[in-house]
Amino acid sequence: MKMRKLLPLLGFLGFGFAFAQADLNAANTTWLMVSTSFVFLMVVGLAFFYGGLVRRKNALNTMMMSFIALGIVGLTWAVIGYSLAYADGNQFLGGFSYFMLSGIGLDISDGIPVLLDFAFQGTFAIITAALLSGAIVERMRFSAYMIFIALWSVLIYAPLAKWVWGGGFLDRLGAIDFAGGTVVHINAGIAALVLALMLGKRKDYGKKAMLPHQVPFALLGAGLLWFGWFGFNGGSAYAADQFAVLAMSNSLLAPAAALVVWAILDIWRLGKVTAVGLATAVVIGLVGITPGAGVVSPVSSILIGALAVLPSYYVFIWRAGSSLDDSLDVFAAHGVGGLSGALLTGIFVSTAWGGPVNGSLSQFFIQGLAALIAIVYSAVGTFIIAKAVNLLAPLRVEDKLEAQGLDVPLHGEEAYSDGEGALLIPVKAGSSTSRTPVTKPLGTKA
Amino acid sequence: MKMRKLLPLLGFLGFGFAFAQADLNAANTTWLMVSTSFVFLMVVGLAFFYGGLVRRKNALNTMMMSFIALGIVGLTWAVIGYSLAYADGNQFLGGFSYFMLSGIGLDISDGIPVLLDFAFQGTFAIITAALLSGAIVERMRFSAYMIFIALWSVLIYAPLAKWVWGGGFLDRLGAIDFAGGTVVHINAGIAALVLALMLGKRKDYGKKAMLPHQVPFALLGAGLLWFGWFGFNGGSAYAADQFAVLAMSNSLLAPAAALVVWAILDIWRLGKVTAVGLATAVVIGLVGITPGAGVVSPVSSILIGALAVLPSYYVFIWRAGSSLDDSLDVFAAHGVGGLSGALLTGIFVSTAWGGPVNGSLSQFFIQGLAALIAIVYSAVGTFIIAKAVNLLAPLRVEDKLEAQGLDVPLHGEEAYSDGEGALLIPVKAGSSTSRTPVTKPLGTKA
Amino acid sequence: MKMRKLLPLLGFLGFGFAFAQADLNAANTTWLMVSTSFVFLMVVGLAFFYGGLVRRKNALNTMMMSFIALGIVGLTWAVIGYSLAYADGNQFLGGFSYFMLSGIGLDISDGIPVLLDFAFQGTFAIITAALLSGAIVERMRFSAYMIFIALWSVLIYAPLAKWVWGGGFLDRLGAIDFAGGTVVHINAGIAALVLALMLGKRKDYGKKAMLPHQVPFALLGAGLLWFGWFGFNGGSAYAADQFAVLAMSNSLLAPAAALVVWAILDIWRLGKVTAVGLATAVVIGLVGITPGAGVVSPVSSILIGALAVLPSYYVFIWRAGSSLDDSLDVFAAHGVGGLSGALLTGIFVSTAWGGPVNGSLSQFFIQGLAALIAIVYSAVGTFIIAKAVNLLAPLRVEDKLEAQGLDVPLHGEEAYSDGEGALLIPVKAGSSTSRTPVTKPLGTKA
Amino acid sequence: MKLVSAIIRKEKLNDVLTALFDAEIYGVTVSKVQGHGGETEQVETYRGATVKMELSEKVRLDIGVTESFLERAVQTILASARTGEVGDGKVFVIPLEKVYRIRTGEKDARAVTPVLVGG
Amino acid sequence: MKLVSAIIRKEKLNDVLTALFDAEIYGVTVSKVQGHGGETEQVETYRGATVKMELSEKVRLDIGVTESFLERAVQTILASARTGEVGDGKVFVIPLEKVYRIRTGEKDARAVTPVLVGG
Amino acid sequence: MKLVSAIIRKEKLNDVLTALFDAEIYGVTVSKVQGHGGETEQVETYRGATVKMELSEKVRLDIGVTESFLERAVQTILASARTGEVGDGKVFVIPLEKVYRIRTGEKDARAVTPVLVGG
Ligand SMILES: Nc1ncnc2c1ncn2[C@@H]1O[C@H](COP(=O)(O)OP(=O)(O)O)[C@@H](O)[C@H]1O
Ligand SMILES: Nc1ncnc2c1ncn2[C@@H]1O[C@H](COP(=O)(O)OP(=O)(O)O)[C@@H](O)[C@H]1O
Ligand SMILES: Nc1ncnc2c1ncn2[C@@H]1O[C@H](COP(=O)(O)OP(=O)(O)O)[C@@H](O)[C@H]1O
Repeated sequence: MKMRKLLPLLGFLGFGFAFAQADLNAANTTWLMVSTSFVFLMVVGLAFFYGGLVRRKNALNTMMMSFIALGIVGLTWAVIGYSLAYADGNQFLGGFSYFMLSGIGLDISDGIPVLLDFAFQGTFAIITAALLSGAIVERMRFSAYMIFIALWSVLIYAPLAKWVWGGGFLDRLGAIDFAGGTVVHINAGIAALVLALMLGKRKDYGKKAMLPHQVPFALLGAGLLWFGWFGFNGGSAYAADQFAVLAMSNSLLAPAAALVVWAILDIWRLGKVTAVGLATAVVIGLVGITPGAGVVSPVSSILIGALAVLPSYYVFIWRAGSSLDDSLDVFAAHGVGGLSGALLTGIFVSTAWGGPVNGSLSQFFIQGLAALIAIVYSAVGTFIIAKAVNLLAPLRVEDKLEAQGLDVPLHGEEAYSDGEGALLIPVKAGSSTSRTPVTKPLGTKA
Repeated sequence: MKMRKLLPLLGFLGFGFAFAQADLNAANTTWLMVSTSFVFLMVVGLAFFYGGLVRRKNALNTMMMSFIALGIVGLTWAVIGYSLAYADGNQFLGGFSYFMLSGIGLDISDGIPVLLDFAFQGTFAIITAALLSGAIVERMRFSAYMIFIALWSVLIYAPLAKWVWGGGFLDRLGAIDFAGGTVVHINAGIAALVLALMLGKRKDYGKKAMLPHQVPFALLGAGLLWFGWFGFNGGSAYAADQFAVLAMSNSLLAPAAALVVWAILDIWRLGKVTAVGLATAVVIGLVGITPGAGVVSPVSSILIGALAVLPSYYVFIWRAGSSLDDSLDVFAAHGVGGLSGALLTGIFVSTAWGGPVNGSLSQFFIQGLAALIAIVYSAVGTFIIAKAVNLLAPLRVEDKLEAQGLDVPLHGEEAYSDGEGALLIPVKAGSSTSRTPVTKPLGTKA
Repeated sequence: MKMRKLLPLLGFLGFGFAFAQADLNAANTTWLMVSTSFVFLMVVGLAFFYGGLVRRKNALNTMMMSFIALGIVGLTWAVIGYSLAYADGNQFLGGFSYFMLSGIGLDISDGIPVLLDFAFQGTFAIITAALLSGAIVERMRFSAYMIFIALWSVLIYAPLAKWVWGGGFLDRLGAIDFAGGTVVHINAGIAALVLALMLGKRKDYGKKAMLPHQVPFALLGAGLLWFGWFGFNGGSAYAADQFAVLAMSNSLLAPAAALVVWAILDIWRLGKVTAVGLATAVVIGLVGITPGAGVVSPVSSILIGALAVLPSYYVFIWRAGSSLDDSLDVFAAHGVGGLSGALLTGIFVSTAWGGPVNGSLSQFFIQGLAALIAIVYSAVGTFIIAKAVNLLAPLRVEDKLEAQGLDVPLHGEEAYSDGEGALLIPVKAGSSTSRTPVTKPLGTKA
Repeated sequence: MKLVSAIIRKEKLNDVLTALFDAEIYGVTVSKVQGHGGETEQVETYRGATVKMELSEKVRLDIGVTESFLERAVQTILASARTGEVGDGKVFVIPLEKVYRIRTGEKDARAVTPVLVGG
Repeated sequence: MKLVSAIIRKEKLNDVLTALFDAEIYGVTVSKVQGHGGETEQVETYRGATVKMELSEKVRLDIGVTESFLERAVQTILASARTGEVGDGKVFVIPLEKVYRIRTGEKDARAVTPVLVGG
Repeated sequence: MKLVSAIIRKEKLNDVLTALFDAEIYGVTVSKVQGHGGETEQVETYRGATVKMELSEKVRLDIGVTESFLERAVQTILASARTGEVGDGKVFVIPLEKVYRIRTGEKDARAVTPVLVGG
């Protein structure tokens, strides 16, 4: 790792410097590398947030839905997603010039290596896909999920990113989405809703209590999400400047306000503050501030955090009593929270805090219009993709597996294990193991 | 998130730049944003450190005490705490000019946005409040705790921050507290002691074994605390310079030494190294190096880490056999460790390593005097606030709830759940649920 | 923490600035401080990766092996390791001029404080030692382990670091090891193999099923390792430039490819994707890209991630059926993966992406030769050290303790505890407790 | 007095409990157990090692009943715990010599009649 | 020989064990169970869904005793496990046909007399 | 019919299960328990507090058998669970009045003969 320091010694003096264009801004680059890492960590956080809230028998399956998104969407983003979102093209879709990362070298744009833009944006694509898994846990077939997010990240996420951030038509409309309220949260929330409706509810839904098996994991997840969100919102300033600081600081205040408001609502309604509630409040506060993070004042961010909780809170309660099994409430948290945030941004955006305009009724409507377009596109697109995937691999597992829990039948593992009563089946070293190990009559010595 | 790049396109060209005063130091700003995020993560780490050490039936209650501090102290800091600590005022208290963040825009001071100073300092206020919860777990009423930390963060923490860091009289006295040994650790440790005495011991204390329910969580917490502490100490240099590096590197060495010394003491006393012991040693090493992190040599930091363990180690043993139920030993770790660190800083501080003076007996006494003042203020103030809160809401839960564990009665949740034998009570969709759900005679169909 | 801001006030105006040599690069320093913190966090991640994969009765022992490395190797690195690796000396060993950190002040070298180089490199030494613990879990005596890693980090790790990075003979040979494929991974993998062979297999190995007790911990560990690896590889550029970005972005892509390839192999072989498999794939992808992270193109990194999985995958399967109890497959993941990565780097390295040469057969052989030398040195050295340690303290615990699990007998603690049936033994306050508490006849009141 | 000890499927616990309550049997003690019978066992794989899970999760119910309630208890369980697939479990009937209610020291029949609270 | 099987409150386990040891009853097997009786059950809430916990945590003690120790064992448990509030639990006395000590193969009375180690 | 209820060492479970299967006894229910007998108990230490673990982890096997299988079941367990050190556990034989197979409602002997699947 000290190699670079020794380049001169090794005789290729000056080589490294040949690349170092004058315009690289090292501080901004550092901040964006950090932010990319932070957003990455949100995916791990999400795995625990979701994984802790499901039942023990589905814990691994749920966590793996986030982890596998790192692999699948990481690759689809490299192959084509980034190109569709950010390569030159028209107002509706980027071009193919970045296909397979071609044309992306070590060049700098606006002080930052383009490759870093690719990586930073890639983590957004990944987490958006992972977010929607919350709606379909405990019953979606893992293979169908893998195919679905591969397609969805290319066909739904990338175009929306183009429209809003890549100089597309929603951008030109004047819609403000600082860090992804529409592209990430409304989008994921709506897709989650559509998927939940298409898959139908879990067999036990509304009949049995399905309690979170490890609430501490949900708290860990919420903590890592909040931490990572400093990069999500702060990094979206694309510079280590006041706006990054504003976005970061607002990402501290909005969820703080959301926490307190949720606690008050909980006390008022139940007489007690719940832990799952607090974890949820954090997420809603962060979702709410996302679209306006770098363009509203700190006091506005407190208000946004506080106000965004209200509609979501009641959607949560309504949902739990309804027949809509959006299992981990992706719609209530990200869809509704994202919409609240988008609209409130239209009101609170301020030029004194770096916003392109001041809040106004017309901006409010522009925000709403952009959200609406995203909602329609996301809903219709998700529906079509899910229908298509269903032809390849049924979206839903058989009822028997659902009752048994997905970890053992789909992944051959248990999240927590004692090993008691598990017998080792010897595999001859070097031999290729058979796909379906023979089950021997009990009592027969292996 | 690419919006900022597109600002020119949108016709408000140059707008962003209008804000970017020449004096913003992007690298320092990056480092401080990172540090703020790191200190934030310490709160999550603390939730797990404490949560893992309590009994299973109180795991959520304990973790929530850290999480809710993010909300409550986050807000009190924005409303008035930061103003009392850092707005112009006299030697004893800041002014009200930053009340509700008024007057804080996007301006830069010393190369860093003031808002970032607010956020960074805010994370310190939050973790200090959360720290003291370790003394009163498993028996303090959650609502009383919430009110307590709101008041305490404003009335105790903010003035102390003013005195030591805000140009207050302890600062002028010449006391050195690089990153918060006195303001954070001694303060939290003493407040914890007072609260533990006021609340009294748990009913089972000294009678039953109360074992940590998840030691791995305590290790995770210690790991995250250590990680975050690089920002806590490193960020306190307020620049990405040699002193930040010194503080950070010392924060690696001191706990390393503490770990090894603790392991040796454990082997000598018990013949075995304990995991909870190692987690504790990490914290003490970090507490010990905090006041001197950026002003002592690396070798001194090793000595400080090693020496700070000794008094704390014996206070731990004494405490466990005493009738003082400072349940998670906040006093031994933070109070005693903080005092050791403050005094040792007086000895090891060196101008060759950026210190304002060289270590001396007189500096030792100045350190002691400042600590003493902090101790008295913290003790008396904590006592008065706790008495006052007790009038509003009794500090302690009823014995029956304590025996049952606080998670279910206070929060309506269990940390770990199988859902076996839990029956769902259907809630009519849309209806507002009653505060006290009716318990139906068993066997009656719902 | 605001002290530095106030220095002028306190009358030592300009003092701080005296240190700030003109050549400190604040952005690079920030990035390296962040990277150091990230690599630190990998150790915590490793504790959970390994800890989750062992049986419940050995969870703490396994985790402590990583934590104690932070203490022990942290100190050996400060005392002598860094000096042997990086102080002036000959081609084979550094000198003693940095012994006990002497001669290291606040000076800057290549824009970065030397102390930061010390800290960054220190985290590498720590994690390398911790990595090898995976081979000997559930049976190695903790005290022997502590002595072993102290010696090993000085006698094996430091010289290898010298050879490859410190201007030593492997460096001059032209071997490329951007971030530690040979020094860290091959080295740890081979040492693990030797130790596993020397200790022999666990009594239950090949007889009973030994299932991972907490797969979510393994996923958390893999997530933290991946996150930290951005600093491991990105920081190894020693600057916040395009090469850091390249290394970081490649560290996102290679494991993404590894994840997908592993999932495909799993589906093909077992019909199901496993969670432990995914966690393992992440590690292999990262190990594979490590030696070439900053010198190969993003597309090459995808290929490296994909290809590196193949040999490791089959070594895993072979190993599980063999009598080699490298319990957590350190050899398959780090040894084989590291070798694959080193060789593939020889093929894919490209001057267009900052590499010193372009990939060629001769570079391939240079890589292989360097790896071979490292393998021989690591193997022989590990063997000798382990033999020596064995004289002092037997490497292996007694069979009875192994059956019981190491947590209780070696550490006096359980990872998870209910406290049911645990009786408190009162310790007279202040008294020094006896080393071996007297076991009283049952039924006798204490 | 008899002790009815039933091994049932985990996922049937809710149904069985509801059925018992409907049959006015309120006192019951539940424990998590693992069973081995004629069920196909699961196969799991961990990085190359293949493992056969001989035991599958079950739940045991223990119900102390008077002779007059015995048949009702057994039949309720048999009916509500059945799925028809191998692995449904067993019901054991064990003689009881004495039953005490700890709270009052009451014996036998009086010891198993529950007192409803909050109803 | 009898098997005394007692369901008690979790928080009473410590007291009961101590009382048993004082009564010179050293051999005992403990298991975690969940009970349903006349206790008020808990209500929990998870994001809108309200849930009634029908079962509360209990502990079961199983003690194999000779006839001569039976009364002592039962009375000790009854005395030490009582709080007086609903939910204290039950004691069942089950006939035992045979008891073996695995270590030695000894039977019945000889099988349940503990051998003290380390005393 | 008898219920053979054996408390054994946790680490012996695998051996005992294998031995039972070899003896053609396939139906068995296993539960995790904690035992107190004559074993030396563990001492643990948490930051100054020293704690004596009175209970050590054991496993209980419950096997419903017909009279003709009783001796075989008991002897198999006695043989395979023995280590010879204090703490090996006990075997209790409890009379059973009735056994039902939930799936079919079959009784007694017919209820405990396992049906092999996938063999
Ligand atoms: N002889 C037995 N003694 C104790 N428990 C048994 C016995 N046979 C079966 N069981 C329990 O009943 C469960 C189901 O029994 P099994 O024979 O597989 O199904 P079925 O009764 O439907 O034929 C097993 O998992 C085990 O817990
Ligand atoms: N008939 C029964 N059979 C088995 N266990 C019972 C029975 N009745 C009660 N229990 C157990 O005893 C516990 C307390 O019993 P309960 O009737 O609620 O209290 P009390 O005995 O004080 O009236 C229950 O939680 C359950 O575990
Ligand atoms: N009288 C008893 N009743 C119920 N269980 C017992 C009894 N005595 C011992 N046990 C169980 O058997 C285990 C081992 O018994 P112990 O007496 O220590 O060993 P040994 O049988 O080898 O002398 C204990 O841990 C406990 O679980």
